Amino acid sequence: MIHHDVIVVGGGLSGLRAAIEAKRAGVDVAILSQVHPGRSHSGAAQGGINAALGNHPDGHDDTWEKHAFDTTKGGDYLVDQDCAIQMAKDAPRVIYEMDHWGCPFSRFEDGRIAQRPFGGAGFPRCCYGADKTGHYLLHTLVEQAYKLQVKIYVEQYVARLIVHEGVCQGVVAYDMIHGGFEAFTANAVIMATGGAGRTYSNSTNAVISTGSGMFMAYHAGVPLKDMEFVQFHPTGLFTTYILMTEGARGEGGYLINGLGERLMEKYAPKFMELAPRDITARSIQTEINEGRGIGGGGYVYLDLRHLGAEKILERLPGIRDLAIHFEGVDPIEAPIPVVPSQHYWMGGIDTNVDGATSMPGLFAAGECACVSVHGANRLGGNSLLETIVFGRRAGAEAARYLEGLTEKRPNARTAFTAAQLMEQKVEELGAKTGSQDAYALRAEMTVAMREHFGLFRDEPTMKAGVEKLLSIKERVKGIGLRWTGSVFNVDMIRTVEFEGMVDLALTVGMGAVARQESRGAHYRTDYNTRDDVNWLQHTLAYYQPDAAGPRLDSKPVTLGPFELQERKY
Amino acid sequence: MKAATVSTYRGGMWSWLFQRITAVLLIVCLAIHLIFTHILSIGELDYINIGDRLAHAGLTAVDIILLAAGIYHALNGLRMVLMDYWFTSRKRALTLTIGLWVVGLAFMGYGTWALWPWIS
Amino acid sequence: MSGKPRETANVGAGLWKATGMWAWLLFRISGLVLVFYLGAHIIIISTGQFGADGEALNGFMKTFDHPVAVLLDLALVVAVLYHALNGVRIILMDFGVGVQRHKIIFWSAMAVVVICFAIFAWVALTYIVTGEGVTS
Amino acid sequence: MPDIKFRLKRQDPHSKKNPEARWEEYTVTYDGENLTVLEGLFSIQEKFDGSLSFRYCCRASICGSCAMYINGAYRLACQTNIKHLDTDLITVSPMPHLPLVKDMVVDMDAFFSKYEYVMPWLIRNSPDPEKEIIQSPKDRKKIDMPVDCILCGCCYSSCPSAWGEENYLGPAALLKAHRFEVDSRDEAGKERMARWSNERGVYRCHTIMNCVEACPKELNPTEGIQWLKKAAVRRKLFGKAK
Repeated sequence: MIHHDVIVVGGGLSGLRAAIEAKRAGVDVAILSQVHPGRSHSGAAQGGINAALGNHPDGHDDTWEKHAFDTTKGGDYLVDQDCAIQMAKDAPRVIYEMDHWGCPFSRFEDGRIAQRPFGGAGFPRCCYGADKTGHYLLHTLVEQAYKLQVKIYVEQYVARLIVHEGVCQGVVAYDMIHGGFEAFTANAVIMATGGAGRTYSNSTNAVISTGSGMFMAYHAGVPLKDMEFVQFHPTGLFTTYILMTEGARGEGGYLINGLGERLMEKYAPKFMELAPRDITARSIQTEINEGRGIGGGGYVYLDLRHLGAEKILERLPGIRDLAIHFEGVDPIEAPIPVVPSQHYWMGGIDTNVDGATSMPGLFAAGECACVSVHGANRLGGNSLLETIVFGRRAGAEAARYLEGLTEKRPNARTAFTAAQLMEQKVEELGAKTGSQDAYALRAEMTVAMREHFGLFRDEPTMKAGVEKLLSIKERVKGIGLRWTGSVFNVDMIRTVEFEGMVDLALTVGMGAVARQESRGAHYRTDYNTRDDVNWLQHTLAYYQPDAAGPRLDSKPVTLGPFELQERKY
Repeated sequence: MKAATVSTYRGGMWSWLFQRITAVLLIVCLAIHLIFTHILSIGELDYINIGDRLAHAGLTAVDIILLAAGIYHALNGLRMVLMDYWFTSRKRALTLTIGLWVVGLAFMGYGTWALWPWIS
Repeated sequence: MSGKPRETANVGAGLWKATGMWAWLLFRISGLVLVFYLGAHIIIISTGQFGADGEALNGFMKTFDHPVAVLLDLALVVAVLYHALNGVRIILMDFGVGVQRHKIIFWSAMAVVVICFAIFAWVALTYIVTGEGVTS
Repeated sequence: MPDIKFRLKRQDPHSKKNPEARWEEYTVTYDGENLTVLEGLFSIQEKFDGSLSFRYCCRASICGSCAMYINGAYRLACQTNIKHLDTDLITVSPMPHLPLVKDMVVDMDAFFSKYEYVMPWLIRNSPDPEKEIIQSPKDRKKIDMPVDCILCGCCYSSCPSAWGEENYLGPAALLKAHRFEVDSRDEAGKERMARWSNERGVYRCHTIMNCVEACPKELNPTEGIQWLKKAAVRRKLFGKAK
């Protein structure tokens, strides 16, 4: 049994930022990560990070109010406006801080941080480092974590929370290198495990983005918020769904349909390719569905050729590499075939503006949390910002929480039992012969999610989807392990995480069926308008151990200075 | 994590730099040495012949430089090789360095002694 | 570096094609050979100090005129030339020249090795065939 | 539907029954167009052998998890499309010269200790400005190459000087040192230099260039190391900071 004051689960941007903040507050903090922090999925972010710095020649009038407004409007007013304002206010400060820590942002001629236009934003306010912003930010934070000597447990798969009398007191983790489960006790746990993109078969996310933090908290009784809002990125590579950054369009790339037209002319004449992601993705999908894909096929082109080799090599070298490696297309010479792909999880663990959840001792930040700054649709460049702003706030809040704590000794017996329970569970899984094929089921689920809860939704399709998910959940009981070895058991991890992913899928499915309106990323062909009278509210999903699906509840949206209006771009 | 376990070395720039400087000296001097002994007087190498050449102050200087630079370059190079395979820890490397300096100085003294009768 | 034009998407040349590694391996071997030669050279020349008027040294020198010895000498010349010119390449890289194009520089250096060796070989072979030096 | 044969080097040192290294072959069917080595490994793990272990994460060649030795070269499994290998026999083994954990998983602890040892973070003595630290595009260009390093470990595994844990900090760690020393915002004095300017650091680099061959991101660690060597001379002999 290992004890730390604060344990951060996940070593991505938000986890690292939270750990750094807690460490700077003088708290004993440790990071548990399934991969080395430098390998986290945050590193795959490309385009940039929003902050109203006003460095761009066209952006001198930019302010945090405008940033908050764009965020709120982009999120189709499901945004808690106080949180969005807090994020926009904090943004410049955290960006400057990253710069002081050595983040290699690209620069304007005058030596200031470069900014580019991004989707749904009234000003060019997206700070970037070529097209590898996530990678640069991530490595900068890893370096700071090393500098501050934050204790990092690498390759620990966290499998469950330790909850004692309703208070979170640590986690149980599987040590992938040495084998075996270990209880890590703590007075505060910060979840920063990222999204659940892998519940979809057409995801841009990393293979480890399974939403493990979400389902751990969910199983422990913490509600998940707004799970039906799943973002589809307009441009993933056609065959592999690997992300082609919005920055490519921010730099001036075109979306071309099968007729050779810039397809966004019809859907967002003012913002063109830089409309918010939900609108752009639906536009592309509409073109494809109506037979105007390239050659009538299932994709459209992202055309960068007119930008010229120099600009592509300077601003979008990573995009070019990915297109060459994974699609065999050099964007300097040919357009890139792209298709909308699952990209981001607007929903997540319900937290307040400081990352605190309804469970004492449990905090969450980043994509696995839902502070509700993204509402129904996230704007490009806000996710990196969210991780850093709310990672920082969660770290500070956890340190504050520790100060106010009277009883600082986690219950050893509960922790021990939790670890034992996990061992038992794996033993049971291993003992089963496995009447069901876990991987076939997984494939079935991801395809069902894609087909039934994609860009366009309607009642019959979704209900059929929920039926499928329920049947999968039933069959999950029959899966077993193929290998029971102790060291680096990929099979065990993938099986355990799959069980949780099914529950997450159900929260998406049932939440989507319930919400009878179209808002942001949740677009229903049978209720194709926004219904502010009945549905301007967050969905909360509670885990029910003895029922298949979640119990749904609602929570009002915090409104603020920005008046509700129709979204037009 | 455990950077503390990475053992520390100090210095190395000078030996690296001198290896380069002696290399340049060797290339120049060795070219002269080889041309005079193996192209201009191939088949005529004997005690008298060597003495004739060493009577020129310039060629004497070349040979003395060759001796010094050669020994430094050779032994430092040998040290580099050995440090990769056996003398890996800092302690062993230090022993090796001292040992090679003793060997090198001995050879330098011996070599100068051997050339001395021709020169004088 | 991603801006570099690329023929295929197949990154990774494979170590068996790693010119630099073979160059370095030969560099080490030739270096070791030369270290031993230097020791031997000093000792042989020092025999000039033994016996009257360098009898011992002259005895050695006679054996070195044997064709086989001359051929061995040529091998030594190869080692010296290789070590010298690869060394030039390495020093150039220390100055930052050719870190990107080290292979081209390596093969150019090898061309110089071949030319210099040809001169030595021509002199030596003439000596072996005619039994005396070309210059005398 | 062409078949592709995977030849994998398997070893589980912890196994009581069979701790020895062995080669195992699997046949994977694919559509003839798109199959990366990583996807191949996944399908083997899913369909044939649940005990296969390998690292994976982003599958878009940015995280550096899946560096392996594939068909005689260091490659990222996710980045290697089988059709570019021009063969239907794919031989995969873990990165050589590193301690093995299991199958394709190697122990990277030493690698990261050495990375930490060179103090890979920005060191500043002057107080931070209110806004960003001004850096000209020209100065930014100097760190273009080293900041793209994904710490996959290919260079470290390929470098003959680093074969042997005690020997050498390795190309990746030194490239990191270079990345900060060359950064115009960095104000480190001797403290970082003492870590790399020694015979476990830059002077152990014999410009073998294997790291350049191995790097899946086509970086040039040697360039960085050579820059450091020159910087050391500049600082010691001429007292210049950069």
